[in-house]
Amino acid sequence: MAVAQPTAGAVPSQAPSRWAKMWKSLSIIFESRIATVGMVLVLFWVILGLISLVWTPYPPNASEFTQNLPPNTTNWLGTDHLGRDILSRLMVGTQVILLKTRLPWGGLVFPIGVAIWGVIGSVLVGAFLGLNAGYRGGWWDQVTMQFLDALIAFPVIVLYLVVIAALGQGDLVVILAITVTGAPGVARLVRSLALDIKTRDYIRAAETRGESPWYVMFVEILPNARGPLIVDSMLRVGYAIFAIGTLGFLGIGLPPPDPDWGNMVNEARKNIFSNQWAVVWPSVAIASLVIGLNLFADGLREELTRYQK
Amino acid sequence: MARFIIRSLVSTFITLIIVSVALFLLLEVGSGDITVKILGVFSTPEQRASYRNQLGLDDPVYLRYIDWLIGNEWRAERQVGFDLVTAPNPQTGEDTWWADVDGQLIRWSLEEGELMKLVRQEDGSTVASLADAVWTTDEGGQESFWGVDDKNNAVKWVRGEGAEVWVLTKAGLRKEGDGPQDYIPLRKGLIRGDAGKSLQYGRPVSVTLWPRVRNTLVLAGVAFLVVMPLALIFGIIAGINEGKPIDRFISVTSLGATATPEFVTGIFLILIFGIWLQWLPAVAIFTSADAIFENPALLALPVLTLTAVELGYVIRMTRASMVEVMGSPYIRTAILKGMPYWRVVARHAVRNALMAPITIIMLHVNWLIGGVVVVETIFGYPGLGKYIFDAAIFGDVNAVEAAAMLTVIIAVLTRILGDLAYTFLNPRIRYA
Amino acid sequence: MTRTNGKVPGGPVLSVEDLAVAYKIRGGEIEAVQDVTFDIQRGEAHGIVGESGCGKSTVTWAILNFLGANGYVKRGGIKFLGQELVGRSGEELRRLRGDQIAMVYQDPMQALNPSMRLGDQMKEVLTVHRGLSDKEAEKRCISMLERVYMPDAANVMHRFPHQISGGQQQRVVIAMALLNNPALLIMDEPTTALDVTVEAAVLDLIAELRRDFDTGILFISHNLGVVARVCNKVGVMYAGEMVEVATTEDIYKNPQHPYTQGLIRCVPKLGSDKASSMLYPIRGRVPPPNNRPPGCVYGPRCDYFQDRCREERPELRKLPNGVEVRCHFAEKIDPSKWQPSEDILPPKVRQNGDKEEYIIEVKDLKKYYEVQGSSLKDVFGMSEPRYVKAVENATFNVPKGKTLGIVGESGCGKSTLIKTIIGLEDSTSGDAEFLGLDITGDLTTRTEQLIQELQMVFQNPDSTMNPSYTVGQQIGRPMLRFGTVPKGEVRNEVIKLLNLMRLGANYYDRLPRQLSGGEKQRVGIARALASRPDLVLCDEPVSALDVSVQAAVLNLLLEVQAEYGTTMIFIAHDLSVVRFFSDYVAVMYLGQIMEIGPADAIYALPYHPYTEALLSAVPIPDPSAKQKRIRLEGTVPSAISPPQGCRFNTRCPRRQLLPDGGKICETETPPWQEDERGHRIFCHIPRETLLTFEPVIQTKERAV
Amino acid sequence: MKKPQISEKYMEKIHPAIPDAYQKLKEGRVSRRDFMRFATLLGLSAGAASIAAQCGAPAQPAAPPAEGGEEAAPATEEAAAASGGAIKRGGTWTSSMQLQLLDHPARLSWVEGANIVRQFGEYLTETGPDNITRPYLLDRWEASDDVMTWDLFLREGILFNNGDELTADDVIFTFSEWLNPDVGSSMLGLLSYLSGIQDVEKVDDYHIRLNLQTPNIGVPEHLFHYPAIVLHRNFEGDIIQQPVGTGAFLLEEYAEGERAVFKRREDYWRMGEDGSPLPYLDELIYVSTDKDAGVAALQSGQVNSLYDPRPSDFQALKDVPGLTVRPVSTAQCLVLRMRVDVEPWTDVRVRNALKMCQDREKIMQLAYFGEGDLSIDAHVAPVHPAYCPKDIPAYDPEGAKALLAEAGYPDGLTVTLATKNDQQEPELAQALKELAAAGGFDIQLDITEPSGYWDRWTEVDLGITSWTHRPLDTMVLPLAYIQEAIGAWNETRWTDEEFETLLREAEGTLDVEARRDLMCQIEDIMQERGPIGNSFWKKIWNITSSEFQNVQAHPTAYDLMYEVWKEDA
Repeated sequence: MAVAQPTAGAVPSQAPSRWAKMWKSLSIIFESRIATVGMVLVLFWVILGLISLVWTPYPPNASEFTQNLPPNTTNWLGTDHLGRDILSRLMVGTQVILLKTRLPWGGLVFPIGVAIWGVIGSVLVGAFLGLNAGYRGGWWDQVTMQFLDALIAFPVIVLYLVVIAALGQGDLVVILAITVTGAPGVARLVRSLALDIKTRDYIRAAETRGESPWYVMFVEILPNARGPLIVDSMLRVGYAIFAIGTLGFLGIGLPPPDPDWGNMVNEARKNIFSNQWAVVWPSVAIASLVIGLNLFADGLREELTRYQK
Repeated sequence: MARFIIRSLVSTFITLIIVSVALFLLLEVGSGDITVKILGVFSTPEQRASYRNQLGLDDPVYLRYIDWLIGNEWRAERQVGFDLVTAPNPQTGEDTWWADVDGQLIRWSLEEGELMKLVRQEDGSTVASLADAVWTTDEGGQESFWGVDDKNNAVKWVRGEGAEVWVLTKAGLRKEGDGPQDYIPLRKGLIRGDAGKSLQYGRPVSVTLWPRVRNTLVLAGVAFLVVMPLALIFGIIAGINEGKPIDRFISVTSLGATATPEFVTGIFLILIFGIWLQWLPAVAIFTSADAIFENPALLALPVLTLTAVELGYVIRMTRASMVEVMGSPYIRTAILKGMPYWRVVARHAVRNALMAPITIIMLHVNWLIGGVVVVETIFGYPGLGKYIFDAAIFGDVNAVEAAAMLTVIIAVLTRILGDLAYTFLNPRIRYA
Repeated sequence: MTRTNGKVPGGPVLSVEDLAVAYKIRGGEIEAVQDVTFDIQRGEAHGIVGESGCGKSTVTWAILNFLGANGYVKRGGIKFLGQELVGRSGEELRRLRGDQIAMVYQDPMQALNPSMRLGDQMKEVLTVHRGLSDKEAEKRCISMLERVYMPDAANVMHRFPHQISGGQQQRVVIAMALLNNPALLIMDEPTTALDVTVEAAVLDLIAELRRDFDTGILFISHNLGVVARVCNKVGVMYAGEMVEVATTEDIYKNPQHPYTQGLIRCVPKLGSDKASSMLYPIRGRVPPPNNRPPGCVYGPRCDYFQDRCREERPELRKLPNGVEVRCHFAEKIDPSKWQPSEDILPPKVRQNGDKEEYIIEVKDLKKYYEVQGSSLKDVFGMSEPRYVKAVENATFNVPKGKTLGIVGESGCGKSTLIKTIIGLEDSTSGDAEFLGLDITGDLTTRTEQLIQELQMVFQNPDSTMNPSYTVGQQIGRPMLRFGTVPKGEVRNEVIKLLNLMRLGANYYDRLPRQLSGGEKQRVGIARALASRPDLVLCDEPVSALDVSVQAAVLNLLLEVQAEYGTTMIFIAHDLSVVRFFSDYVAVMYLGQIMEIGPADAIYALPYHPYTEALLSAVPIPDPSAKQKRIRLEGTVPSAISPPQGCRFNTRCPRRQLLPDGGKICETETPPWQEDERGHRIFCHIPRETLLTFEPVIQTKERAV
Repeated sequence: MKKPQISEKYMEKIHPAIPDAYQKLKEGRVSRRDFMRFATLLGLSAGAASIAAQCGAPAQPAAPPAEGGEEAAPATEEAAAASGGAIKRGGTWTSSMQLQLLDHPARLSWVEGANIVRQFGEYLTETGPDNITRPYLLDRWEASDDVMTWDLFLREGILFNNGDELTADDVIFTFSEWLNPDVGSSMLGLLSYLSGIQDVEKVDDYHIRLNLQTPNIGVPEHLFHYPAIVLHRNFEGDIIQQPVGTGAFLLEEYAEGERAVFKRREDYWRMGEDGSPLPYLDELIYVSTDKDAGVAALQSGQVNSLYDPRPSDFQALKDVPGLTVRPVSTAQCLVLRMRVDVEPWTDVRVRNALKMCQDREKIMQLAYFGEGDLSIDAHVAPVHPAYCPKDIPAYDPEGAKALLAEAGYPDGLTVTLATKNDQQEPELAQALKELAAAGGFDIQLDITEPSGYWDRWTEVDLGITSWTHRPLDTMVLPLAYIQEAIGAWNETRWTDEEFETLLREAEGTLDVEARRDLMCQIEDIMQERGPIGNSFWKKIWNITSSEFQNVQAHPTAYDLMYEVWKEDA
């Protein structure tokens, strides 16, 4: 039988390279001005944090300067109530949130920060629960959702407090707390996505191939939930940073000696009468990073929905 | 609709059970040896073990959970053989436990091997006398007696074998002979309002908790009343002007407000209005129990702080919903029916646009409570949030449990309200 | 009930001239519609047909000046009753909308406000535009609802949209549009979302209203048959341009534009089958608005393409016979001399041997679903369980290499039936065997081999492929999973299949979003074939496709069947397609097979009364055909408590033929009446009586 | 002002040692402060002692070892000057202080509670902000020469707020509560020289005699220990239910965790400068907030004072207009303690090397904003009466290095320093870490929650432990540095025979000068071979709105409110 090329389908047959593909998926970010602004904000802090791994203007914990200096040429952002350089502390403060996790054993350090691990945790747990609830439905769904409802009923901060009251402080506890508080939201999202996606014909196709439920959930459904999931994760990292800041402010966040933005605000607020800058900078840091992630997520979401249309 | 509501009630009930189990496991079981917290770090293992027995901590977990949730005098009554009742302590008004023996309220104590009977008088004092022969002999030939001691426990004494126990007096631990062999610390259980004693304040949790709950309800309620209309109005305005400057302005401002943590907003509000300008009270100093009613200005900054954060969130929700609704076919229908714009917005769009946010807003009461914890801490506002925070920091397990349970109940109740509002707004459910 | 609006009669209600609509997008703008010109007279129904993406709807939005924030009328004019609409103020337009110009939409459920009572939604049209009091408005609304044959009209006023059926919703929308007796009624695919019998009733209503109200109607549809039934004039749109405007008669009998001709050749005629007729798809696809070819937009797909077509854009011109057409060579084209080019040539249908070896045998198959009620008892699980009887006693066989078509309206259980067969659901009772193997259980009870033998092709091209994986991965997966092809060979095998689907090897690495609907559907077919199944179940594989693509996919399926001798079960709601494609046909209603037999027997006397009603409802793209008008009353009963006796008895238009007005239909299950060819009818009315009916459709060529 | 005269005879009558001390004062061998302390210790009423001191002292007392004395003096003078002016009555004083459960005053274990009870109850004696103890409800006391018998003479005519007069019965009831193990008062341990209530003898209605089992010089101080409020004889165990006391205010409301409200009492026994009964203020309100909120409230003027401000609070408040900061030196410190039974701290050279790494000035600056008094490496503070002034050791990292090398660690030493993140320990630890690096110590920090540290404070090898203020040197050293205390509070396991002998001697020595001689040796031993480093003594601050006059800063953060008055704003 003669095979004819449909004219409209005549596209250069050169398969795009992996890099080109990656660039293409990244380019979606630059399509949106909002997402670009957001990414720049986030990258700003990531880069600052990376720099701080090898260099900071001054040692972050060393009280080398006069206390409570306003911004000046030596200390660009001023000094805090113990005469420490605020810029250095801010830079290092990025690390625990975004770049490293301190394990309680022998001062071991693990790459990637507490906020991100927490979100990864909630995405893993939430995706697992949400996929099962959404795809399997019935009994699975009832039990899972009931359980998640119970978790959601906890005011988040209260849940943090309970977890921390029970387990004490530490990077891992904060990660656990973020995971526990974030998982129900992710699960609900993934569940609703799974409920939608599972009505698609390609799921029927997989089922009629006799694929196992695990295959259907993780290979067929999950990849198609990634768009909203990535957007949601961005927002969640924002929440997590917000929450870590709040915990730090309450004095039950990430343990010392690394500076913690929330704790910096807490310590500086007592001296706010004489030195507002020391409160302003970490506040701006938290807010800008959270705003950055929000904008990034918003822009990404807009682009993704546009893309789907 | 009935089905919807009943489902939601049943689900709420199950939720509360799960939450209570989780709380109990986390705090009572998960948080390590509570006796260390009570007896202090200088206590010895022997003292802790004795005290664990007195607190009933050696019982299986499920039994402790039941005791904690619904009380245990019914369990103790089977051992003691009399009804167990409470009567107030004439001085403190706190409940004390007694056995009701033919109308007489009685406790026992073992002194020098002799069982003494303490009969409660009208005025609350007790008269001691030697108890009659009450020992019963079990199969092992052991003579024992179950009764109520003077520390609100149902206890088992064994004749001639007074145990050596470490008793926690207000003065600290003291070793006593003549102690009981087994304890059931009597309590009514959480659902009957007995949350145990606060380890921090030493008073029953229920006594210290309620004024705090009232204060928080006032704070959160006022914040809610401020946030809701404003947020819905701004959200709707932004939503119907999608993409226009006013939308950009509202969206950016609300994003900024949402992304700025409560503690930052709060601190600067304190600095500006409380300390620099001195227009408003910087922190919530309750010089009397009804301070918020006598001086409502105390609420101003906490409410403003809560508003700033919550407002942004709800505006964003409402806006998104409004945008979606405004793009829906039935709005197109309404416009193409030639309805004036404001009629379209007011009659066709708003109601549908509020459906989604209202449920989410009600779910968001959790966040509000979370925000309340922070706000109350910043402003020193004596409410539930600060109560939980202080209790958690102190390790006041009983208080954390009760207060956390209460927040969950509040959250769940608002969720039901949200469901009801949704039902009301959505005829698809109302007439299903 | 006629009323004039004090407007000068005579002139066109609507006059669109050289309309061009553009949408601003990032980095430029797109002209979605160019140079559209047509007039609508009072009492005239002017249809616009065309495939999706042709700009039909954009024209309607332009008329209503509802183009969104980024759309605008770039050129041309729209005159309504002689007045220019373009450039009018929002307030002036608002006064016209809903009053002088009304609109009916594709999906009535979406178009009605879910949280407002229907009465309120209707009344406001009167109170706002006419300043009527609430009471008067209510009265008018009720009478208008009665006018559109809405049962229980006064009550409906107090209901919410979700409380009435789709057909009733559309009646409400139509009533609402007519309340102010508009001069122009715009209908955008008003029946597309409706079942065929409901559609027929609504179309009847529209035709009737057009006569009675003397309204000019602009009727948009992709379905040539629907347009033929309603309109007296038709414009054909292609790629944002009006390529032909003519009377309905002319369009169908004497199409002038190659595109119109192509469209008509794509559609199977009701009653034609694969053995006796052929479908000729139009090659290629509609170009996207930002990538239209220079010159004639249809050029790349046209069989008569010449250099001039590339260089010069044809104008819409009036031919001597009054037909307006946008083609340089309209006069020179004789459609009767048309020969298909090789790339669209349909396969020869090979007649598989007459040996009737059944590949699948189903007997008394039942599928019930348990449902939860909404009463208190139900919530606590204390009431008797209730069931949706989705499939009741289905019995049929399919011979190897043949196709069984299943038709029926939505909710008739046809999808459940094939889901049960393929194992997505287990059956409640009955027997089903595939090559002697039991298939009553669901997939978990089946062996790999059995699973591999049964595959499925799905309806929606947009959801048939997983957006996350490439074409190659998705076609290759069944091969890997069932090990039908050694790992190293998979790529080659996939490319072979792609070639069979007339897709090149370069499709291997494409993602679904880079494919058109037809291409996706082909990939879906390739994936179903990848495990080399003996039985392929096709669930409405072409119903979401444009007609030109539909023809190509149908041809492809025929080719596959010819190539592999695959047996197929083919579900569709389009009776023409089923008739064309199938060897055997089953007609289902409310979970029950009503009639089954060889395809030609179903479409000829004797009919089951339901089949008869279905056939009489089919819109036929032939204005000259005479079609019997049988309309079903009421709505489909609930499958939870289907009527006793014959399930069709509540709506059967023929039961009066039986004694006692068909009392027996309510009490006794009908018998199967079977003839020697295996044509079975599930009806109390004797076959002999059924044979005395008139054929439903009579065309010049044949009677159906 | 005419100098009042007091005869030496009168002094002799009180205690034979007083004239001797007075002589020393006149010769300038003791400071006025030391004399006051000594004289009142032996029963001379504070007023009389103060008069005597004014008579006897040369123009300026010999330089007191601590700045605290100097700063305290102007404060009192300022108060005195102000009191000469127009005292205003009325007004409300509000303070931020955390309030916990309060029932039996004798059982108090937290100063906040004592600050509540002190407003409506009183003590037999009073140790003033100047660290001098004077009779209070007592008219005077007399101690026998062997300090085995103490006669307490009660002031007559003092009324409880329920109208009853204060008599020996009330005092004896109070003693019986202290000595009853069931009550669980910390007084029981303090009064270890009384075997039971039988040792408390009522001589007449206003005369109580204490028959000590062992000699003790600290009785007057002990009677001002914060749980030692004098109770009414009918007291039943809950002071909130039964707020009966002799004090100048009446308890209106007490809610733990919330607030306490007091109103002035009309018939209080002490008279103000204007001749009417004290107090001057109408109302006291304590609001239970945490410190951070308290700071903000003080900054904004919502409260007038803040209980025991932390150094960071002091930093935040010191420049706020409208607030007066009154610092006071204390014997609170953060002890760098080394366990001498664990390597490498068994080697005195290693211990001394680490001590040499203390740049005390810098540590005090970093950990305490310089708001303290530099210390030697001994647990004896300049505010202690018998403190023997010594030079502050210099920072000597090179010396430390050499010493380490000598001890067998030429390449330095890695050690783990444990402490809690409570007061200023983390800052101190951080500062020490950096300073000691130059001396060859690589210090790893192990900082935990307070409870985490208190779980193991006696067990860690190297740690920083916070020690509270005790008015007498002889009250703290036996707690932590003798053989007997091993297993209890001897966290370092350090014992030294010579040290212990000297300490025992000091405990039985009344004469301050003699005790100072002993202390000189004790301090030397601790510096030379002791187990602790100690960089500075903390100061604390009383921070109160400036319109309040006559405010006294007390080293244990007691709120003494009776004579405070408020200027018109």
